[in-house]
Amino acid sequence: MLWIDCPWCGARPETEYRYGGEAHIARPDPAATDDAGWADYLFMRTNPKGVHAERWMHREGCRRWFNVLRSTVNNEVLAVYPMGAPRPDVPGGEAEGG
Amino acid sequence: MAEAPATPRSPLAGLAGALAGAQAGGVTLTERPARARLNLRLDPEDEEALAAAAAVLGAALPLAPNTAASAGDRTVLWLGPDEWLVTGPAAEADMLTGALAGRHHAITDVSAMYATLALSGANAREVLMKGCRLDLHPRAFAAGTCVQTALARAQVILHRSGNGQTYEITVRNSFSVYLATWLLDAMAEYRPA
Amino acid sequence: MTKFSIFSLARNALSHHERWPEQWRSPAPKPAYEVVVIGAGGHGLATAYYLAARHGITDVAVLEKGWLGGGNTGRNTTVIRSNYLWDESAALYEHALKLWEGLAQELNYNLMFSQRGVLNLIHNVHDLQEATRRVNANHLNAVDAELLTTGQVKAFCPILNTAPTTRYPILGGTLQRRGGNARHDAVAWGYARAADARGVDIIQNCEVTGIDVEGGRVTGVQTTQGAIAARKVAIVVAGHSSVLAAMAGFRLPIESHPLQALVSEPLKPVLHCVIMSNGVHVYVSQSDKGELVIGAGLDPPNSYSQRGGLHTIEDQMGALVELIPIVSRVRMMRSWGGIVDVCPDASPVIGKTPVENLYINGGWGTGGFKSTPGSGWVLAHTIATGEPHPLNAPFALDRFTSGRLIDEHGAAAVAH
Amino acid sequence: MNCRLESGGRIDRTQRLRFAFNGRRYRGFAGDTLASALIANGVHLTSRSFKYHRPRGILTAGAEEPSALVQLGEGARTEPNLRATQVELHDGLVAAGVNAWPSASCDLAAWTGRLAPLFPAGFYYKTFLWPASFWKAVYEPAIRRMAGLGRAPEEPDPDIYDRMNVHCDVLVVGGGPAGLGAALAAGETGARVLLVDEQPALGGALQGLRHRVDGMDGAEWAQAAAARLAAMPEVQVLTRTTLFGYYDHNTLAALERRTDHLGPDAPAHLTRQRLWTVKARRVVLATGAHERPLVFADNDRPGVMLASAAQRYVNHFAALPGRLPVLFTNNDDAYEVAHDIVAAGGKVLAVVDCRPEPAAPLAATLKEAGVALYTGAVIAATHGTRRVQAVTVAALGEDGGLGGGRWRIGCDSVLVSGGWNPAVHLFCQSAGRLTFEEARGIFLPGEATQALEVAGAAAGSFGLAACLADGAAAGARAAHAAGFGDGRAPPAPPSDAPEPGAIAPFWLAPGLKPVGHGKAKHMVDHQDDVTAADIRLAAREGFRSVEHVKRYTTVGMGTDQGKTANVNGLAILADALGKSVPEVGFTTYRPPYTPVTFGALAGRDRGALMDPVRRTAMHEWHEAAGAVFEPVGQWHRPWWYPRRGEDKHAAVARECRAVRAAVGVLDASTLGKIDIRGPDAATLLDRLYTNAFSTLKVGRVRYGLMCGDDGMVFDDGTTARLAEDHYLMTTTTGNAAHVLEWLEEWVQTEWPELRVWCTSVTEQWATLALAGPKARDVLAAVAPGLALDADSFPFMSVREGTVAGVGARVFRISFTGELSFEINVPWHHGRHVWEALMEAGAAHGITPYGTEAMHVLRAERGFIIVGQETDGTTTPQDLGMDWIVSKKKADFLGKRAWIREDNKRADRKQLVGILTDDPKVVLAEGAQLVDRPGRPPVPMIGHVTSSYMSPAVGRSIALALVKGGRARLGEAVHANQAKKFVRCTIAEPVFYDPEGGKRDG
Ligand SMILES: Cc1cc2nc3c(=O)[nH]c(=O)nc-3n(C[C@H](O)[C@H](O)[C@H](O)COP(=O)(O)OP(=O)(O)OC[C@H]3O[C@@H](n4cnc5c(N)ncnc54)[C@H](O)[C@@H]3O)c2cc1C
Ligand SMILES: NC(=O)c1ccc[n+]([C@@H]2O[C@H](COP(=O)([O-])OP(=O)(O)OC[C@H]3O[C@@H](n4cnc5c(N)ncnc54)[C@H](O)[C@@H]3O)[C@@H](O)[C@H]2O)c1
Ligand SMILES: Cc1cc2nc3c(=O)[nH]c(=O)nc-3n(C[C@H](O)[C@H](O)[C@H](O)COP(=O)(O)O)c2cc1C
Ligand SMILES: [Zn+2]
Repeated sequence: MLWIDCPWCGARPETEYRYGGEAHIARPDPAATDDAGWADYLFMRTNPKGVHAERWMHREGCRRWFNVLRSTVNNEVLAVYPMGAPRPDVPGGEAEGG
Repeated sequence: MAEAPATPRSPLAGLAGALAGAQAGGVTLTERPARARLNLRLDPEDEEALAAAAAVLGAALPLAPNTAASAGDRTVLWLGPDEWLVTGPAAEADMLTGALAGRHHAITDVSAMYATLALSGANAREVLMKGCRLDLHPRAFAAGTCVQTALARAQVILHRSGNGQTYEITVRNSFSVYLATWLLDAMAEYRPA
Repeated sequence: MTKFSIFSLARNALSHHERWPEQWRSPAPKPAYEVVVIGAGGHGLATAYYLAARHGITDVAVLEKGWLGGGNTGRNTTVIRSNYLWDESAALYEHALKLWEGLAQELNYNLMFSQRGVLNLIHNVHDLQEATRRVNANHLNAVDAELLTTGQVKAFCPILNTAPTTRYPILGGTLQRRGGNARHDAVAWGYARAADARGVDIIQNCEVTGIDVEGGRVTGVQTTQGAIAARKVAIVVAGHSSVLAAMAGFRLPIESHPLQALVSEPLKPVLHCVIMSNGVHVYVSQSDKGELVIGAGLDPPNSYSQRGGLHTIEDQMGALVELIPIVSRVRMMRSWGGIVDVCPDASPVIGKTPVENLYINGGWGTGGFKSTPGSGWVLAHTIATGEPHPLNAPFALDRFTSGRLIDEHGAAAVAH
Repeated sequence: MNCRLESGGRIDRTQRLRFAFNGRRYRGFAGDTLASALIANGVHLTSRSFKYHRPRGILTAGAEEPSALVQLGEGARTEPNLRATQVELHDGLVAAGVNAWPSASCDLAAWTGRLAPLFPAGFYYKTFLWPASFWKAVYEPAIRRMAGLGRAPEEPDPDIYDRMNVHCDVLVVGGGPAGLGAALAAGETGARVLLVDEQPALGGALQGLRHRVDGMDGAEWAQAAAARLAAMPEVQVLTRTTLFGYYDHNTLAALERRTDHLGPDAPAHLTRQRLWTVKARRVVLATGAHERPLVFADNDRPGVMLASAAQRYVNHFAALPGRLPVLFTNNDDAYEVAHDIVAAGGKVLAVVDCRPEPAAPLAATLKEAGVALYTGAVIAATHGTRRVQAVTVAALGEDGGLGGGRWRIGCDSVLVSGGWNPAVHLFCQSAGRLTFEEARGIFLPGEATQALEVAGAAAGSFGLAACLADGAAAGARAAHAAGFGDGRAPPAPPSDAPEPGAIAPFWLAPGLKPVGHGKAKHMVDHQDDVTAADIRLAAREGFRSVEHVKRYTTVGMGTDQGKTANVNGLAILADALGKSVPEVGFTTYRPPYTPVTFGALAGRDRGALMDPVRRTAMHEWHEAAGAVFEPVGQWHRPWWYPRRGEDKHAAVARECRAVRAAVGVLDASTLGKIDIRGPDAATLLDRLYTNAFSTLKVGRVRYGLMCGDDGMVFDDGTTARLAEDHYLMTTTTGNAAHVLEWLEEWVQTEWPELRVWCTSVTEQWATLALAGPKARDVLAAVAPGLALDADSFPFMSVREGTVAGVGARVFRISFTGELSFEINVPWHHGRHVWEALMEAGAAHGITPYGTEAMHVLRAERGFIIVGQETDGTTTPQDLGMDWIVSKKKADFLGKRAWIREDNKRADRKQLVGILTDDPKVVLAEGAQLVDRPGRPPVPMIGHVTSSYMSPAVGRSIALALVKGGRARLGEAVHANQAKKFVRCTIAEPVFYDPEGGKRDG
């Protein structure tokens, strides 16, 4: 069971959240995006083995979305930061592949 | 032509008998009567809106997460950074709407959306621990704490109210029979044979 | 390859089993191969085997970062069936199922392939509509399938609780009698032995750390045992697909998740088929050794940790004891996790990549064990001829660009 | 044979208990385990091993027991595979050894053992291949008959289980000297401490030892410590509780056995077992160490037992494991066992020590007491069948083989000690890394990756004084790290135990014949019958990874997970491969530490509580009216309301006719309702729906389709504009939560600039759909204040008013094609308004109708149901709903995807109607459509999504998705269902009132 700090409500168990997948995937301008670009946005994911920037939503609580940096190797949470904020630099944040 | 009934029908009406039998032993369970309720949304940075709301409610909106404020028979529960649940006298909606006119806000009447159960007694915390993953120890969950969380398989608002002897569990109507049944089941071991 | 049989067992018993040869060699890598297959799971090994056995390409190395068969092949719940919804999937999985039916003899390795029947339970009207649709499609695709009533379900598997009073009553089921289980480890070992016998080098403890690409064409790989040149390279690494793709400079429509499974203590046989319920999220069978082998849905967050949370197991056991109340006092003996590579349409990716001569086979998610022979077969064809086999052509990467997805969520649902 | 000592031990001799084992009656005392009681009765043969059905006895005294497995109890409460060493005795207990028929002493399947030469590790992969057809018919059934150990019950479990979630500052696992020290030290700081131990009493190894702590008997000291802990308000102690899983983020899980030890006296209101999930700031693992057996020829006969287990049986249970034991060891500490036996009045025939010159301080004392000492020697053979009767002791030669001497010693038990394995299971589960210590041949906890400490024997401190000190230090450190105390360890109590003595790791004793030759078995895994020869065979066959060897031989894969077998096994493997032990490494440790009951994992989520049943405000009315309920997600919705003698078909037909002819009422409360407010509400809706909502006038309602950005339809519903900045959206029942999340996700993550709030009001409003030509009359009767004529209240508009005295919102929308009002009233009044409508409509024959009739009615009009006409691969265009796709809006979710290649295909599946040639035939939903019947494979062109007998049309109707279907109206196709073909014609998907004239009444 992962325990993740909701920026508002504090530490809550994984079961209270909805996992929202990779963070920082902006929706491209549809008019200026070709099919490959659209496929990229819809489906292609970095899926790194290492630090992953991802989104979570506190579904059972305050219902806020926020971002998390988490190691997909050992599930350690390295940072929690608001939607829209840039990905923080954390030590050991190198991902294998990606 | 049909008149409106004097009292609203509780979604737990069918469990009245079972609840009546849950008034003794290490833990008791009671349904709270329905009250008027509002879901209030406003921007927590909007000082004027906060002040206007506080003026109507007689209490400042709690800004600290997981807390509640009360004034008289009115309570305001923090639900999110821009969301509160106000329980109090009816007709408040109009006053609030008036006070907040011109400010970005939303007031939604949710008076009929929930049932509230009160769990008290020496073993109340233990009963909750069977279904709630949060730390309910008084050091972490002082009197006055109010959280939205999961209890068993229902989403609830859990408020350690008053002097801390009672946990008020507010649950959406459709889940209320399930949750009350679950609680009665979890309480069984503390009830007199 | 020494032939395995009761006679060879008896003969070797006389020499105290001290003369058995290695089932496969542990060679040092050569500097170059015609084909390098990355990943010695069932799929990679089957690919190498069919390259050698069907296409005469024996200058093949299978590179494995750990021990062969130690990925998902060694940790899956071994459900085999072919009753998929869409034509493309049914064709691929049915091809695999046909291969399973003769595989033990072909490999001279007892894979304990057991066609005991796979029963998918129906719990609501929506399930029933889906099931009917799938069963009828299976018939027309010449895949065996039956739609059972609740009574027929009970007769086929008496330990199921079919009472109408349960929280999610069983309204019926679909049955594929040709479906079943196989002994997962044996599949890897059988393919490894047969591929090795045909000259394939299986190199364990050899992690690929880089993929060499020149002018858009693959030229070899970097490994923990040094550089290895290759004319063609195939990525067959299941949960690690994205990591390898990144080495070659592209991304995939794949995310890696923990998928857990568990076994009970060994019991005298009580369950004689495979039970799957997408409605309440659990599936179970009993191994030939006696453990109940139980699986469920995946843990949502991406992870390569090969572990998940107990809450997932708690939910799945709640569902299981509802379905089969007599196992309530049975005990969980071991639980574990794998890393499954999930595609958005719950169908795999098999074919070419943006890099020339670099092929990929991945994205099988929670259900690729059953396809092991078929998947190896079509990938070997693709590598040998440079063009996809008709069976895997629809599973190309470009379907994500064109939009022609093969959405098997209904058929794949929970897992397996 | 009575092997109970006259005095001593900690059993309660005042309470005699009767029990039955393998069909015979015995007596024991309160405080006994089943194993200790059997030993006291001289019973060693308990059960049979897995593969060769060899006789098996009691090897250990604890959780690590591999072989004394029993089927406990009978009937619905029987339980398979329990370790006799952990079963607490209660009066009337009944048990039998597993895997034996008819009995453990005379087991018919023992022939498998005689054929053992044919059954080496992995033999089944090499045979049963020919003839192929025999596998299914003969071989597999035969193999399956041999499978398994115990039996599952045949009846449902009468007991109940539950779950408890607890948080603490310091979790201490293990209540031995180290764990007690840790809990006391941490508890004194005021930290919240949880101490768990799997045994009935605290004290751990102290219970088996005679050492004194703080001037008291060790076990007494442990009781005193327990009393001190009990007095600390923030300390909780759970005995009979096994910490079985160490998961991520310091989340752990434990199983408490609450009533098992009470037997039939267990109070019915208590749950049998409880699953604890613990979230701990810091963890102290003080799980002790397991003694490891020595591997020698036929070391698995009943009567062979771990030395420390024997010591515990003597000291704690006052039961002698044998009258004539021989001790076999590679270390000094085991001499203490012989000493304790002698001190208790027992006898020890000999000590066999594989080391040339043991320096055990007790050696001399033992010699004086008449114990023969064989040094530089091993046990080379054991003799006897159902119990050891003799051993052959042989001198070790220079080369590691046998040297000159041979001594046959008649004996009835063999006590073995091969050193100690720290219990690192939980540490490894936590993802900590192990290191290997050559000198003692042990794996030790190395670097931790979670917030934990390891103390005592688990950390390799085998001396009592060190354990006490270690524990206190770890407890203080852990508390400090959690924010309590200064981190300094309180002084540890003094003890009289000697420092641990010397040990020489020793992995495999040579036998009289080379390992694997002859009949003798060097057993490594006592449960699964894995021998040293098997491990060597695996290595020889190319299985070099320890993980391969595990899977090929099944070493460590039994119910004990190799607690006594694994380290010996991998050392033997290392030797076979010419590698060092750490080079070979160990297999992955996984939860659970010991097996966990399924029922306990399921907890309270059983039966009706397995998942909530969601109920509407009118649920009880529906129940009283005899409704049959349809499960839709978690909701239970009235499906139809059968009257006496009616079947489903008749009831649904009647309900449909009532709506078409007069008036019906449906409980539609389960539809999702979302209140959307703010100046940008219109913008948000324009982006989410395929059509425009900014152009919707206040007071009006519009139907919308919602697509993902992949262009596929995922929800639909009507949305009303209640004010300029206020909309009320409805969603499908199943998607209500999902759609709210969808809105919130876009607002919070992609378009945070939008000023809009979305609030679920699904359960604020009960929704009653009143439909039929008489709907207006009925509503008028209860809502006199509302102007209901078509001009004042046009189709697709909303009004506020009073219905049956209750403030309501009324929507004029129609899912049936009839004149229809959807009345929203506060949930609390839903039942009242429903009854008022029933009363007001009685004159018109108002009929409650369920979801099935609703489905028929909407299908007659060709209205889709998302999830039925769509399957995640369907676009609005496929549904023939291009009319609802805005051509003006620059962008909205889904739009971009439709210009992809696949969406231009002419053969996309499109929604059409299907009419069977025979109007009485109702197709199955899910029937497949083909152009021409034939023998499979037959290409499919589509499938039936909805299909009903339509009372209004007077025939069967169906909707289907058909490749290029819109262009094929009127063409013949064939539906395949249950392997038959039914001829049909493709038609328009609207079967009734195509002009829509009826919606105004
Ligand atoms: C718990 C669980 C239950 C499942 N149940 C079923 C089921 O019932 N039925 C079913 O059909 N499917 C099931 N599956 C899915 C199935 O196991 C997989 O789809 C299938 O085994 C994949 O086989 P593979 O050969 O592609 O992958 P794997 O067996 O995972 O092999 C990939 C190999 O690649 C290696 N590798 C990775 N990176 C590198 C590198 N850089 N260099 C070298 N080697 C590398 C890995 O070590 C691994 O050995 C289940 C999966 C899990 C986890
Ligand atoms: N060479 C030797 O003679 C030798 C070797 C090892 C240990 N010892 C002695 O053993 C004692 C070791 O003390 P200690 O405190 O480290 O260990 P311990 O063995 O005394 O206590 C460990 C306790 O933890 C319990 N436990 C283990 N795993 C558990 C789990 N997963 N869940 C719940 N409970 C669990 C055990 O049942 C036991 O009660 C000392 O007295 C030491 O001298 C002696
Ligand atoms: C079908 C199947 C049956 C298994 N049966 C057993 C078993 O009887 N005993 C056991 O200890 N493990 C069993 N396992 C689990 C393995 O021990 C192991 O946990 C799994 O292969 C994953 O590897 P890992 O735990 O080493 O990561 C089984 C695994 C599978 C896939
Ligand atoms: Zn929150």
